Amino acid sequence: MSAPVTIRIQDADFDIAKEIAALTMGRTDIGAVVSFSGICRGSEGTEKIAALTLEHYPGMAEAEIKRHADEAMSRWPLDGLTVIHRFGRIQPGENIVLVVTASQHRQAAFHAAEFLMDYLKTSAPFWKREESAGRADWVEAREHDDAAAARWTKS
Amino acid sequence: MSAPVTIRIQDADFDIAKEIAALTMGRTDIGAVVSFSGICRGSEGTEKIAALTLEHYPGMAEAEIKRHADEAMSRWPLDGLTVIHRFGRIQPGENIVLVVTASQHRQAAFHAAEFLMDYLKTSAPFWKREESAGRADWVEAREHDDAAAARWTKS
Amino acid sequence: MKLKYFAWVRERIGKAEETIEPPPNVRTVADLMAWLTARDDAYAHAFETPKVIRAAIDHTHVKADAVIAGAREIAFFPPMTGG
Amino acid sequence: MKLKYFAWVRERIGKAEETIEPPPNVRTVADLMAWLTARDDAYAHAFETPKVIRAAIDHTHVKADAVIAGAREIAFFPPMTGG
Repeated sequence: MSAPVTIRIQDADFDIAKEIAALTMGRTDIGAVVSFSGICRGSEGTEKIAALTLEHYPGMAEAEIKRHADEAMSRWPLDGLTVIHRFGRIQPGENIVLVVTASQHRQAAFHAAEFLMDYLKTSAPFWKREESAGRADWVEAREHDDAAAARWTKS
Repeated sequence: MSAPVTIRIQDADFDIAKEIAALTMGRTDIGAVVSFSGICRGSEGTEKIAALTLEHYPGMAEAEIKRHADEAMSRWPLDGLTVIHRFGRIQPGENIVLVVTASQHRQAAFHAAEFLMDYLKTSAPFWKREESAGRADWVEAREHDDAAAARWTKS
Repeated sequence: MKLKYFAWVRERIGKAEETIEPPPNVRTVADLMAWLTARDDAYAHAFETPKVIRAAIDHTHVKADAVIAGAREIAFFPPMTGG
Repeated sequence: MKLKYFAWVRERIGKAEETIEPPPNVRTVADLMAWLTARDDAYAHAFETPKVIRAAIDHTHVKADAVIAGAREIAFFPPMTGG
């Protein structure tokens, strides 16, 4: 049986427990499940944030995440993975992104989730605009995130 | 405000969504939540497992997990963490252990969760007995887990 | 071929997509940016710092020296900030 | 002082805890294991490979050379397999 890979780009919120259950329910071969959820923060440094708006490139977003999901499946012994990325307007405290990985081995589950998050940050075609104090500015990419993604590059 | 640390040793199952919500509800300063759940597998190599029984050392189990939780809080900028470890008889597909970490930064949340799991495996006083084909054998510690925990030792 | 623009590239150009037929001497993604830049100030503003602009051909990230022949859809956008 | 045993150490010794008063020449955790081993076969079986036995004094992991003076509770157990 090939392991289930689920990728969804949606404006609706997601339910972490339901997504974990979807990967593990009725199975007794999975020993480790890691979930990462990214949440909209209410401030960035000293600046208050009223909301984020996430723009994405439909079609490419799914394709790009699928490429990295397939790479994760080939690099680690995974029994399933789920990636959900929201778009549209998102308020502080709301979910933005979810990655769930399931494996027999905890390190595979951890590493695959971290790998997928690092790539989502730097290569999935999404762009955040922050609303704060009446302004709306596009968030700038951070070198820090590029360095995190570069860790996974095979030399 | 000091970040909430919750440690529970219990025979009852836990609810991952409820534990994540308990860390994040009403807060807008958390950007990243990582959960790890360890699940009882139905086989170990070629051997079928009917159930696990987890014995623990009451008092020391809490103290030892607390020490590592405090160390995680001092090593990474965490906004909260929860560790729940079950004891008693656990069947394949059932939860054994949960670690949830919350932070402004995804890498802090990932690394702290991985650190805590590595230490739970090697230094929290719990012992697994596997029931299989009418036998019940104590699980042997794995060098692999010791090596994983040793990664975190400051030199 | 169809062009698509996202985030502040889209805002500066003033549209989300358009269909264009560049001349044959426009061979690469970099050529295409230069050719658009020469058309009017909106493109010039969007592409004023070419090295920060990312491009994709048919949903795959490409570098500025990628050849555009055969592309159905080319997209230009700033560095990504999802996740 | 109180002694506690867990997992197969407990099973081999045949009890989960007991209260003992070792003589003054029993100074360390290793001395205590040797002293118990000399008492009867059950302890000898539990402690037959001393280097795999882990110990804790008052809920803190200790090595075999740890001094037991002042300890309220000493526990012996196999390597841990939780998580």
